Amino acid sequence: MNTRNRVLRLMAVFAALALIVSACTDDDSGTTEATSAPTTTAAPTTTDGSGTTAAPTTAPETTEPTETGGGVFTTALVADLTTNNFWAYLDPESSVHNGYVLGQSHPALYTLSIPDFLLVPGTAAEMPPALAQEGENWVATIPLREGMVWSDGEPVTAGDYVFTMNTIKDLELGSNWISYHPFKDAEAGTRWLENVEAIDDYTLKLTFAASDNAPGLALYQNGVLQAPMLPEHFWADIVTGCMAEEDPKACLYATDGTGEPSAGTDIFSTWEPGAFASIVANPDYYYAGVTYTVFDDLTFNQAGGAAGIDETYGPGGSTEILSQYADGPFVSEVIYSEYGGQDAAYLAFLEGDVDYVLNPSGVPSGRRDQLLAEPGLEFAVNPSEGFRYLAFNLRKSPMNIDAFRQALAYVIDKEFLMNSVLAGAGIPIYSLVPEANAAWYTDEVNKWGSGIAEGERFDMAVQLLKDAGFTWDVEPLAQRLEDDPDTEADESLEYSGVFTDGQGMRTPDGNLVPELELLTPGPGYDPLRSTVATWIGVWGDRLGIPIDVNPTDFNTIVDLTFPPQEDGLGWDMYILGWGGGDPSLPCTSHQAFFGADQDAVGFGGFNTPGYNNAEFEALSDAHDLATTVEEARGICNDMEKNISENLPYIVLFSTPLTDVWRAGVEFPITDVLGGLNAYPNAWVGQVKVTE
Amino acid sequence: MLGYISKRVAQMALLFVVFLTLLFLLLQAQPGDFASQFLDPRIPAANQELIRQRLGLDQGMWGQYWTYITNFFTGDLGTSFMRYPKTVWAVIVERIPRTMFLFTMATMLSYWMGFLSGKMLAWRRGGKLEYGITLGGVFLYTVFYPWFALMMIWLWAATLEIVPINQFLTPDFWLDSPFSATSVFTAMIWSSVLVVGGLLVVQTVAGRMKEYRTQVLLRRTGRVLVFGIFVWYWASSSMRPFAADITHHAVLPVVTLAFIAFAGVMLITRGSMLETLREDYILTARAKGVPDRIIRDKHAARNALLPVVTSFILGLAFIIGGGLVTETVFSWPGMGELLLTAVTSNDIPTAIGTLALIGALALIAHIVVDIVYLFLDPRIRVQG
Amino acid sequence: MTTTREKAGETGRVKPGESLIEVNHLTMDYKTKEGRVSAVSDVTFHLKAGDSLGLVGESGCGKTSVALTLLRLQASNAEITGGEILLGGVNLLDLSEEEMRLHRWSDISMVFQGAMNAWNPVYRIGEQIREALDLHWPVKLTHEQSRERIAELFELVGLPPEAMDRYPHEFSGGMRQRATIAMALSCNPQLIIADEPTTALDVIVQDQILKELKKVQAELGMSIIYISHDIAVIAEVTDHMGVMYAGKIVEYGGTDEIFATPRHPYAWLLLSSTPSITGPRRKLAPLVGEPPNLMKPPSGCRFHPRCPFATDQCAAEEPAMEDLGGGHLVACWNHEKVPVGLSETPKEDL
Amino acid sequence: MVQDPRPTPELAPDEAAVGIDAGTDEFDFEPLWRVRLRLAWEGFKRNWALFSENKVGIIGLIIIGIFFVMAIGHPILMATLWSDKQNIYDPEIGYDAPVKTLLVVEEVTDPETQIDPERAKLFDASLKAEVGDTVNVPQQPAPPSLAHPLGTNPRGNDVLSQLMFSTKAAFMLGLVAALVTVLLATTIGSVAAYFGGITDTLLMRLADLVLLMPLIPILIVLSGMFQVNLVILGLIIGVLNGFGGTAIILKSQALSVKVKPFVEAARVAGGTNWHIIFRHIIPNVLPLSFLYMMFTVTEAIALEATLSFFGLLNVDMSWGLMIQIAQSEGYLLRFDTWWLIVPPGLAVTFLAAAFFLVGRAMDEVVNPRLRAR
Repeated sequence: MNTRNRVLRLMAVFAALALIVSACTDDDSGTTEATSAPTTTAAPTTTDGSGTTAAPTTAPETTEPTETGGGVFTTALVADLTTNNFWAYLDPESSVHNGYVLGQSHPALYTLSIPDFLLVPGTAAEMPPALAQEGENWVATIPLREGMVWSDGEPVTAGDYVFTMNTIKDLELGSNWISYHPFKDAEAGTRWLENVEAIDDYTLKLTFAASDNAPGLALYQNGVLQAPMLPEHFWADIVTGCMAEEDPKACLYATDGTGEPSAGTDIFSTWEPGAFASIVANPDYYYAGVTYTVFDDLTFNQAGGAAGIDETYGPGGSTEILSQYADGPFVSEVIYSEYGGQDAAYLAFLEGDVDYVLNPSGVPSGRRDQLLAEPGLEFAVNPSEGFRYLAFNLRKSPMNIDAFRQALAYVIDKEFLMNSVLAGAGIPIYSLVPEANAAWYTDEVNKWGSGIAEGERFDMAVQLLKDAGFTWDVEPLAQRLEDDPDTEADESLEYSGVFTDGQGMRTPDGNLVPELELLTPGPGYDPLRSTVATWIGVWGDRLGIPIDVNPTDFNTIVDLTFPPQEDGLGWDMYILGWGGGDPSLPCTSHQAFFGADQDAVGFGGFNTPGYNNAEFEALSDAHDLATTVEEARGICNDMEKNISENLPYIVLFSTPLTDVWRAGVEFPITDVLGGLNAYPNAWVGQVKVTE
Repeated sequence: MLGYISKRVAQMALLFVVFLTLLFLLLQAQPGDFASQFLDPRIPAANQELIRQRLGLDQGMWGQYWTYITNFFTGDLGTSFMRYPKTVWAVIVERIPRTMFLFTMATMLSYWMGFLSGKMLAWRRGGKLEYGITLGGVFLYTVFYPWFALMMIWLWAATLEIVPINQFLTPDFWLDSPFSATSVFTAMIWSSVLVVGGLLVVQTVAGRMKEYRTQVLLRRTGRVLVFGIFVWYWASSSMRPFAADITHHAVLPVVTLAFIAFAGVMLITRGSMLETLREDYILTARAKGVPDRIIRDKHAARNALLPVVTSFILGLAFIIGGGLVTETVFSWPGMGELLLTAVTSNDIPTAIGTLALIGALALIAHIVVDIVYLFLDPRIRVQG
Repeated sequence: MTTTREKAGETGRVKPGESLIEVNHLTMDYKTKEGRVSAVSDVTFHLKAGDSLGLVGESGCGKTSVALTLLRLQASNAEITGGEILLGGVNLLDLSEEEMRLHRWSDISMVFQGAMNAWNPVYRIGEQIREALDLHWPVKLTHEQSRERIAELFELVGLPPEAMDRYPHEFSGGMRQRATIAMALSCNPQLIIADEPTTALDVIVQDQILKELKKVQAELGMSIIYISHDIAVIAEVTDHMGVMYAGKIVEYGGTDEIFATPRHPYAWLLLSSTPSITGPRRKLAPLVGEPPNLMKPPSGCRFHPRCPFATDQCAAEEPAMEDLGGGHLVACWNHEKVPVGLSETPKEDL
Repeated sequence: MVQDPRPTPELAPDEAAVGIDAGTDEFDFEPLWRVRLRLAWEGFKRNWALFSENKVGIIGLIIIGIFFVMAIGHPILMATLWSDKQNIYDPEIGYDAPVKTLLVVEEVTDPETQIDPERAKLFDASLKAEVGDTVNVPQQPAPPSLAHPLGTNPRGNDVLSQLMFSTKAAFMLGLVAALVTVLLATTIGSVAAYFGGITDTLLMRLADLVLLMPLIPILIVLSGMFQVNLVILGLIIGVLNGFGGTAIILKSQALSVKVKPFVEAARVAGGTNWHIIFRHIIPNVLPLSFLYMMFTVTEAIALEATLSFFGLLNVDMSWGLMIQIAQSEGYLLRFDTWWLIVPPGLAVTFLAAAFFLVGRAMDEVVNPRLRAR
């Protein structure tokens, strides 16, 4: 009986399996139907064949830039989309992954051109006027374009901007919203922008708070003018409703953003949390088909398209084209397929499930090597905006002695580390602004022995320390090939590569240098940084600086160094990294990192080293007042030199970002600082799929 | 018996409060806070304070603790930090069907396979086959799980391409789906729970029958009926292709999870069976002339079942932990993955909410074990 | 299932007074890693229907091995190297496992020594007896019929019928042993093997149980083989007895006769070391030394290393069973040296 | 009655007692320590005989032996064969960075010596490679070769060297975890069983509490709190195990010892509570403790690897970390570079399995009911 029972049980299992299998086969045919549906409707010419085969044949015909609907672009997200609410996206849910999906749908008065980071009009009709004084205050009157509409047909008006700014202020929205509507005094809640007023539907008047000088670039062009505009007709009632709630902000952020109209290339369409989201082409996109051109004198031109515009900004005159591309949308739909991590996403990419992987950290080196061997893929590599650095606690001895930091800078051989040890996984850098941001980069920073041989830099470092009054029990020495005490030291003799480690190092005031702790993310978190830290330890030991390299949890390092602290003496040195700042005004980051008013101690700012340098403070003040880009650039270059000389940070390296995509996908640009992942909203509407 | 159970429940409730407190203190003691996730030179440092205020991180530890505990027992798990202003509960509810589905399937599969094979192993003790299977079982039991999962992906998804590699559904196929994935998951979980429940009811009702023949008949028709309804439901449901898509994606993680868990069950069953087979009552049964198969299934397996049932119920909490690895490797966004992200990003409410849920599950499991024991082992009934 | 009894009935029931079971030259070894253990060697005894036989000896002398072999329940590493077990003329050793299974309980049942562990803890007492009835009762019994039968059995062994719905752990040791007897009786077997049926019980209960067994045996006319290390128990309940030493029966005969005149030195010493309540007061003789290692049994007579009467011959040659008349058999070269009556003062050199 | 406090896997205390009686019967006043030593040796021999019957346990021991050789082999290799190549074979900072120098050309005719400009940029740190330049393409990770029997990882570290170096760490972790577990669980189990009442309740509820915590998330939390290196991780695992499941199991064992007559005898003889616990109860619980020690080692090794896999431990080098590095560099779900994943994965599995097998074999020694015969 029992045997028969088992047979019965097995049969039941098989029945269930059979059901699943049959359902699966059904499901396969279902899949093709589902995928072919948008293709066939989207393709302007339908052939006799089935939908799937029709798509590729029709694709080449749709190369006319104004024509939308050339297939579907599928891209992988390596983390979940967590909201479809634009308000929430820019505050509590400001993850890059949310930005990938939501970022393109909202217009702003002015935007940055990619890849050259020029300020160009978006909803504004012309370049920003200079601020004029009106009594104590500074004002600007900005005309808006007529004819721009939201995807539900409502016009984009000055009222949308006013509504957005008022909402930021009334609901006290945080994070990114603050940089669009900055505080003058955060404690008191006063804002720089005192009044925002729509004179009519297409004219805006901005009134800044009273001050002696006109607000600089950071506040004006790179601040309030780049604020996104949200559709008042969609949100007004919701915001009003939320104002009545106990926590209006939470209420607003919790609202489902489904159905919000877009004025960007695409409209948010479907979302299956944890699985995928999709956006569809916006047929009413104002800039559809417009061609953007940047000339080598940074003249910018936007022309053509449905709007029929032809506008040129900048000096004009040059005909040498730096970059040029046409605006879309070219694909009918973009599907963001969510994967739990980059490994899964790249595997899906390899299998052909997705055309591209939106991965903020780029293609990891191992994956790259594997993909290089695959046919039908295209690559681009770009420098990243961010950098990894070694920070010193300037509140403690001997880190507060310039020579100490400079000597370390001499012995840290970044070229050797990056090119030999890390085999090209990092790019050695000497300034915070990456070389690729050519407009703001300066080469005139102190590179501390770059390109000089190991022994010689070592000698330079020792000399520097000696000059500063450091002493040793056993002096550190780079041995030479024939270091014969009888003969006089010959400068021409080569270094043997053997070193006598310094011992018993004492500071100029005679104190023994204590063991210094170097906090670094562990090899599990970032093998690059931990490897570099290990080597810094090796080099430090040679100089007689006892460095204890301590792989430490990221959160622990941040906790020790960043939040408001009593004395800030809990650490000596640490290695962390910063992501990109604002490439069109990079030195605002410098102010945040090194400004005396940004000290982590007490204030809880980002100036962890406790850098307080009069020259830098003066530069910082000047930077706040700069109203032209040229002016700001000069100041920024000086800041870079100041930092590279005084070394509150030793900038270590940045990483190249590799992008890879399936041939047949065409991006408007591929050479851009930070790679394709840095500004996906600038190209997601322009991407073409020809296969 | 009721008194016994209520005493246990009271003990458990007290334990749970201690557990929550401990969790809270542990998570609070972690370095860094959630605001550290928002270090950005483009955003003024003052924003950090705003975030701390918004999340209540400025209240001080005991203030936060008091708020948390009082809210917890009014059913408010608080607001998730990383998904602000979503409540923790909403975040968990979004994830739970996916995890539930994954591990109800894996658990049922693993216990079914494990118990049957463990029983056989003990019965056929000493053979070469037993040796091989035991070694294989130990290998599976101690295998480095993430690694094993990778190898499974490599074999079944990357090389043989029988199953999809990751995600829990095919986005293309679901673009125009009239159902949300959650509703499909829920339907699938309910139907499988009902099948198991139905089978249990059939088993119990049949067991109550006095005549052996009626028992057999009832059991057979009952099973056919239960499976029949299941098959009929899904055959007629318009959700079927979507459920099939999810099932197709779930095969690999379920099988992998089941393989790992199966080995443990098998080893436990084997040990338990071996001990049972040495009992005198097995000799009695043989002396009574009871056929071997019945000795194995009725006399030995029934007694050997006790530790297996214990491990089954107590293991439920473990599976969520194991799910953490599974979900990460197979990129299946469920509770385990949520827990991992919450813990690593200092999202205290979400982390506690998830851990508390697991803890509550484990506690309930403890009580269920006690009650199940009351039924399975008559020796305990008296003590209660 | 309903036909089990018919199948088992091939041997048929043996009439009282006729030979029920004949064990001839039964020899069994255990195979172990270290070598073969000769657990039972050349054991021969006969039992008539309705009679009772006692097997007595120190622990480890092979009593239980013999008992289990009768049911063919010997351990899996046991190997029967010779001899036969005839039950009503059928050699049980020739039967297939399935045929043997049908003989169990219907013809031979057993009362195990550890009554506590003999019951499956998760089933009711009644259910476990019913299982035997289902398997072996001549006709298929309905639920009510089997309950009736169990109630009958319970009454027979002095248990309240409602106790059948209880679980084993709810029984006291004595009750459990009675239930064990009830289960052994359930299918009206021709032979019951009682392996240390009373060892774990206190003396009063022990006595009750033994009386019960004796009574039941008399009523139902079945045969019983008692196995015990306690010679007093054997004396109380058996007609015949065999004294086992190191896997062999060294003396066999009527219980009274052996008690009166033990002829084997081992039996003599065994009896001497047991206090008697009824007999004359005497000093007890200790049995010195330990039973031999059966992996390497002593040459010749297995008892000779411990035997006070041992001669060179004993170590060299194995004594055969010698009939002293009246069915009193003994295997000893020097049985005439054994004093009549029990030893009162043990020899110094023992 | 003389009791035997030896921490040997002696089974029944009564047996030991009988043994001593037998020894003193001969009126040969053998010193007590010698008696103990001899008994310990005999006990060991007896248990070894039982243990060695179990091939599974022997297999486990052999595997452990192989790993042990690997662990002590590393420093030996570093001092001998690799002594002048420490910069290559050092598991942390050593690297072997062979490069292939390729000429950048428009049209690649020979992929062995040439590369197209687009790809060349991928390998040029300055991202400026143009036609006519040469670029160095690193040959990392390198497949197994004579110089690197298990190849190198993406950082150019020798995989074999890392594998061997990490073995020591794995043993140390397992040892610490196991010792702490045994120490805690035995004491707690014995104390709870012996005193009963409120002590028992408190300790057992504590155990329940520990059991409520899913191990991996809790370890993630703790690894954030402490600077978790392998020793501390071992301590944490040991403490969690010692207060949790193992304590419960050992308590039930201690309970069965507590009711043995010799404990009663010791009490009657006036032994203090602690004396009885440490001299009579604990020695008899220890065999089972050793068993759970083995299982703890298994668990600890697997946990370390899992945590490292998630990148949550700050250790210098471990098997889990080796896999993690491969993962963070994007070598995880690609299977042509198997030498990055397979050796550490198998090492974790085999060492964990080996201790488990030994544990199972010990189980059959300690628990006679599991024995074949």
